[in-house]
Amino acid sequence: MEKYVYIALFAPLVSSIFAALFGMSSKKNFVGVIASLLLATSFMASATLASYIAEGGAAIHVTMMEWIGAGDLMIPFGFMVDHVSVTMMVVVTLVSTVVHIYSIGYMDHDKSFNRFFSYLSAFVFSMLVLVMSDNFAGLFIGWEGVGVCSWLLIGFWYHKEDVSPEVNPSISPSWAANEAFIVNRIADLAMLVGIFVLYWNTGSLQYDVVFAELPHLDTAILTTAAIALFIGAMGKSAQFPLHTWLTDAMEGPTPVSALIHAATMVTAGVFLVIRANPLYSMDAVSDVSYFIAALGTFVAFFAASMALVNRDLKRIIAYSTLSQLGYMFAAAGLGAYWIALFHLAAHAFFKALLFLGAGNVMHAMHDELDIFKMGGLKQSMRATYYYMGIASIALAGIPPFAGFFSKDAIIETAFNEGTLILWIMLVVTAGMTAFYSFRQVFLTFNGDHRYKEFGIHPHEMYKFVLVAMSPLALLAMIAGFFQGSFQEFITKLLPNYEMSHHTHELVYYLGGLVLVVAVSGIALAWKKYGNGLKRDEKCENSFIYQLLKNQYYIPHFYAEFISRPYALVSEMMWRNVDMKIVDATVDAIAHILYFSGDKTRKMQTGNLSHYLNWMGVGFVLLLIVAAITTVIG
Amino acid sequence: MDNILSVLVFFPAIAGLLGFVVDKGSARVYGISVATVELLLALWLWMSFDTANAGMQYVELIPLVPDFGINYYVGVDGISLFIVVMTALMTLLGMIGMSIEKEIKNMIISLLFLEMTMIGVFVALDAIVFYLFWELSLVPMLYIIGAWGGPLRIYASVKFFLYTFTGSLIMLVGMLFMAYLYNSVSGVWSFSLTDWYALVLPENYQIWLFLAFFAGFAIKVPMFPFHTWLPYAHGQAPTIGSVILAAVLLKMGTYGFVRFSLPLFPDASVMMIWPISVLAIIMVIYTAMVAYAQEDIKQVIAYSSVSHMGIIILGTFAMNAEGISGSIFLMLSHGIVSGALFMLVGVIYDRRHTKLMSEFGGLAAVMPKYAVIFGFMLMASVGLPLTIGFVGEFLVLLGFYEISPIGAILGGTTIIIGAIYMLTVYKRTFFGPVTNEKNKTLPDLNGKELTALVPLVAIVIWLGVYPKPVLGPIDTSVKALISFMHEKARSDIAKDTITLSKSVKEAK
Amino acid sequence: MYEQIAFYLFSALTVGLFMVTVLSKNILYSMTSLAAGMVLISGFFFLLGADFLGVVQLIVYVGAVMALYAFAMMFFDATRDIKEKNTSSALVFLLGGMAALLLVVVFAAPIMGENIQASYPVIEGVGNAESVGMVLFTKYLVPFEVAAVMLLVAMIAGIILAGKKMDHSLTTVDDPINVQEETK
Amino acid sequence: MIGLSHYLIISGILFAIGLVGVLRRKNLLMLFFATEIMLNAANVAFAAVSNYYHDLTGQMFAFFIIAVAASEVAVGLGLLIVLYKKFGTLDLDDLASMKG
Repeated sequence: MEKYVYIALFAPLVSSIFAALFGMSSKKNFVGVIASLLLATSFMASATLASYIAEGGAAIHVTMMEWIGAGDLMIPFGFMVDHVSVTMMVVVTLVSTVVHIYSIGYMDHDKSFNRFFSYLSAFVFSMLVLVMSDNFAGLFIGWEGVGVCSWLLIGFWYHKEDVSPEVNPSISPSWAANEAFIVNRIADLAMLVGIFVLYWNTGSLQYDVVFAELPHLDTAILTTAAIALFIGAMGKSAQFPLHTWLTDAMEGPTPVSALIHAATMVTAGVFLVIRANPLYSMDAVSDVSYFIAALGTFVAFFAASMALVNRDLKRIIAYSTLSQLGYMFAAAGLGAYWIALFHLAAHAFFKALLFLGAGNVMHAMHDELDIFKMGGLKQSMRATYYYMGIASIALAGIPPFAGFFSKDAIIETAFNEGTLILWIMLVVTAGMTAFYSFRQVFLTFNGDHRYKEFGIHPHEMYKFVLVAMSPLALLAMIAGFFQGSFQEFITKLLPNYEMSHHTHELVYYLGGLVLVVAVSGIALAWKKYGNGLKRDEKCENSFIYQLLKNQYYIPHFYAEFISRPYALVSEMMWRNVDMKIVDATVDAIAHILYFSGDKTRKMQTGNLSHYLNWMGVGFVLLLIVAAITTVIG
Repeated sequence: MDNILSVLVFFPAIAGLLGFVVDKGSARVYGISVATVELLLALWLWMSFDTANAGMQYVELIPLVPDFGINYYVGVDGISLFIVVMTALMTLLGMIGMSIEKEIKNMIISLLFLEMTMIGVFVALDAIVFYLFWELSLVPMLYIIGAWGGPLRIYASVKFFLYTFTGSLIMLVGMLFMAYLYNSVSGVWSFSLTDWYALVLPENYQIWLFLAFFAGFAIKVPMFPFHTWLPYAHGQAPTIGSVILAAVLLKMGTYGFVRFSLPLFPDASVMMIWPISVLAIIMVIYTAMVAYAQEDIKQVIAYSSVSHMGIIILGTFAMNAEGISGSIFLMLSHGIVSGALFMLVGVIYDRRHTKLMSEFGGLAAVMPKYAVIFGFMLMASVGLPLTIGFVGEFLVLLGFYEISPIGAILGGTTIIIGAIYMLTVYKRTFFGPVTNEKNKTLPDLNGKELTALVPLVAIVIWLGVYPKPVLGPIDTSVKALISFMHEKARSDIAKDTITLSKSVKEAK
Repeated sequence: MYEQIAFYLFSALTVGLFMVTVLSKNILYSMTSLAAGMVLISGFFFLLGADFLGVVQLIVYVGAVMALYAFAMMFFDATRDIKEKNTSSALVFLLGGMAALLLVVVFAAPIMGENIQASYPVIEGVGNAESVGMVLFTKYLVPFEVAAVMLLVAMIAGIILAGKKMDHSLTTVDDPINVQEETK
Repeated sequence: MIGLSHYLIISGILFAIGLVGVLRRKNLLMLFFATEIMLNAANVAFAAVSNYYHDLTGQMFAFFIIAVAASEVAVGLGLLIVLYKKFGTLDLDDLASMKG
């Protein structure tokens, strides 16, 4: 089985290097094809491993070689395939294979076609390292690796100019890329701290050693580690207050948004919490776990609220991603790790599908993203319409599609734990989710053909692209039915989470309630937008609408109170402190010497008599010293 | 080849002397061949180095002034071995990538002499020999900055010389006092480091001597607030000067801390952890912010050097094997990465004769190879895992966490603010549309530049993925150093801080 | 009693004579008083039991050195009064006075090393000239020889500088080679 | 009773007189005279110390000082003659040529 581990892991790397060889030459179709084939190979290997594990095979550990060894620290390149990582592997490789094939079509006209595949495959490799590593350092390699690939891919169209935030909230792809990288780095620091805490208290970074040591540790240490690791997770999973980069990351090509900023990378935070479940499920850190759940719920609601009014197709989906990540954290924080993982997988499928659909729309609309300028696209783009419809139904949580099962389980969990406030918020958010998903679908595909005034002639995507998307659509529809078997599979490793008897009795009422809320959300969306866009000036000018539209003024706040002061302080540090204080002090010392020399130069009159006079002065001074010492001594 | 070290030290100097008779046109080829031979010798040294042995190897001892115990005494251990190899490597690559045409012969000769002094510093085991090479290294660098530099070159070179010279004079006083103390205890004069190591000093003497050595090392490193000579020196130096300065000369300071301050004054080092780490943290954060404010790409990299040197200092004073090994590894990685970055800046300077970021923009489209290599070095500079920059930074912060979690977090902000200024430079230089007409026709890297840069990229990745061949010997020597310091420390607090092996604390 | 009278007499006279030397405008007066002062200084030496030194003082200083000065003066216009701009004499006398005062303070202070060991003690019962000779030609032989060489060098230097081509100044000629040829 | 201090003090006073001469006079010849006075003052001190500590070293020093003084006069006067021939004066105010 080990060879499958290596195949699954290194096929994307080979793909990346292969594509990189052609990185600077013009578009070559075979690069995309070979990359996709290699990714498919990786998926096959992952699937093989998954079936092996599902059949009861033992978790596979491989250690390639030593990486860092210093002092007592020993970090190997070790990989582990167990129930959790194999699930992630399958999800990641599946979605990325689809995205690779999709990109052959989507990036068709881009002159940096080969480069794109190189980055994309490198991302998949990093992501696999992240999920397969058997130690925290390896996780961190993947963690940073996906960060860099994300930076490269968000900034893929680096040649675009910076514009003011009023024109484009992301300013420019390169700006958004830097923002994403830097914000992630803030969280990464916390993650490093978490790693340090664990190392100095357990003596290792291997998961098994660390987790075995946990029960012997202080509450304070556990809490520190849990908080630090969670802050790390917050950055990657774009949780409040480190969330702004995710929507700006939509500047990247749409396949990137589908793969990185919906299906895989942003779920790394959730994965980390699930991976570290022995830590987070301890009683000592129950407060931290509850905080995770509360923050997740808040983000779910908060992001959904911003999605309600946004006009940008991709940003709406990005907010919904954020919101769904909140759901996952809520589940993980409440201890329902397997439900979080299940929602992660299901979400990956339908959200990737949604993004790829959005990519088709963008392709058709010549990169226009404003849904107010679309409408009635279903005639020209029937397949895409169906795909996005399926994905939206799944997202809204309408049975029997995947989202219903996974999301409903989370909401039930919140009820089961007796955290009523969280439960209410999650239910309300479910309604909002349904509303904004269908608002977007209706505005895009139904109603009047608003795009005509911009002279756009939409056309459907290539056939092979649409075919490639079908597995995702299928999974978005049916994944929910595997809930039971998935639970059985995954709880061999993760702690099981069962609803209490009381909840079990109420399950139909609870599910029904959520369903009613979701359906009414859809109905509201239909009523408002089903027959084309009717703009409501009064509503759009209201404070709430403006607040949501401006993302609660948080990017503005960051720009004004963090970025600008940082730049100003840096400037001041340089011009005033470094030049005028530190360096000036050094120069002042030199100047004192110089000036004293310059002044005393006048003593050199050339007249021996004057020199003798000075000598006399010196002689007397020395005598004074001598006299003082003799008298005192 | 028992006297390989003497060959390593004096071969470049002798070759440099012979260089005076070499024809001007072939001076460059001559220099490159000498540097290649030197590198091969250094690699041979590495290959035949006994990695399991933590002590000094290839020791040579020739009495110079026997009455005062001054000997020509050299040797290498795991700590100095790789710095020697890196010195040879960077000199060679710097020469290959060099674009200077003016007075090329003199430049080559200066570089070869500089190489002698640099290698001499790292292999010297006698304080006087160390001091000699230490000071001699200033002279060729003074010439390089003063003769081939920018418009302010005289000011910059004089400042560089006088500033570092002042510090090293104080260090010399410390050395003489140390020898005096040794004489008063043992009755014989000796400047040999290995003799000094055996001398256990009272703590008040340790503090004063530590401060005297600190003056020399801190200015060389350069530590905040003694750093202001560096931006001038880098700003005015020709590319090759900056490369050598950043890659090797700065390392002499941090190497001095490891070779002298820690083992000679373990108690004082432990006592000084706080003041020094505060300075180092200020240095990390402050200079990173200053770097962000710069308009000149080279100045950004110069300030970033200072910031990274702060991390190295933190690691040195972490007093555990992880931290010190990390800091030595970081010395190597910083040497490679900052050297490469300075070479890269030199590339566009050669083409446009300006280093201002505002003059550039969108270079990624015009010079893709250049952008890729710059990108690699940028990522190594911000400490991305699987590049050379991460290993050292990670170990240093990990090690320092044991001394002070808060300090490690503050020092760790380097991964954030380092990313901020580096990415800003990259964005402003390489991204966006090509706005300046003059940039539209810039040629991409030529063969000469690629020859110099590609090996560095390879090393950056190789040592990032598999640092063991380097980290292993370093770690062996560092562990020996730590246990030596632990034995030697007098006070309990120092013994407690200098930890042999206690990664696993008692389970509470 | 004798000694006291002699000491105070010599002191008063030397101080007076040297004052004349220093303050006089006429070189001739200066030199004469200097020579007289030197003689009295040798008186101090005799008082202090350093007979040999006193004799040397008389021979070398009063005899040789003063004769040399006398000869040298013949080159200069010695009979005329010297015109000097003696500015800031207040400073000069302040410095001189302070120096004297401080020297007195320093010397009047109790000498620290009361238990100084004499390295070449005066041998009782042996004459001063004999003991000086013994020390000079044993312990100080090398310095003595060096001093002799020094005197020789000084003599040659004096001859070269002042003698021979008295009508050519060696420092003003542009071409020393021609001067050499001329001297041949 | 005349003690060591008496001699030292008179030597100090004589030295100061010599110093005044050195500081005050501008004529080089006078400077030479003043220097001789200072040398003699030192000799007196040496002889006195030698006498009071019963140690011949002081006399030796005085002896060598006399030797040095003799050489100095020989060379110095030669230089003075050269100088006088060149500039026609021995006044320091007229000889200042090394103004910095």
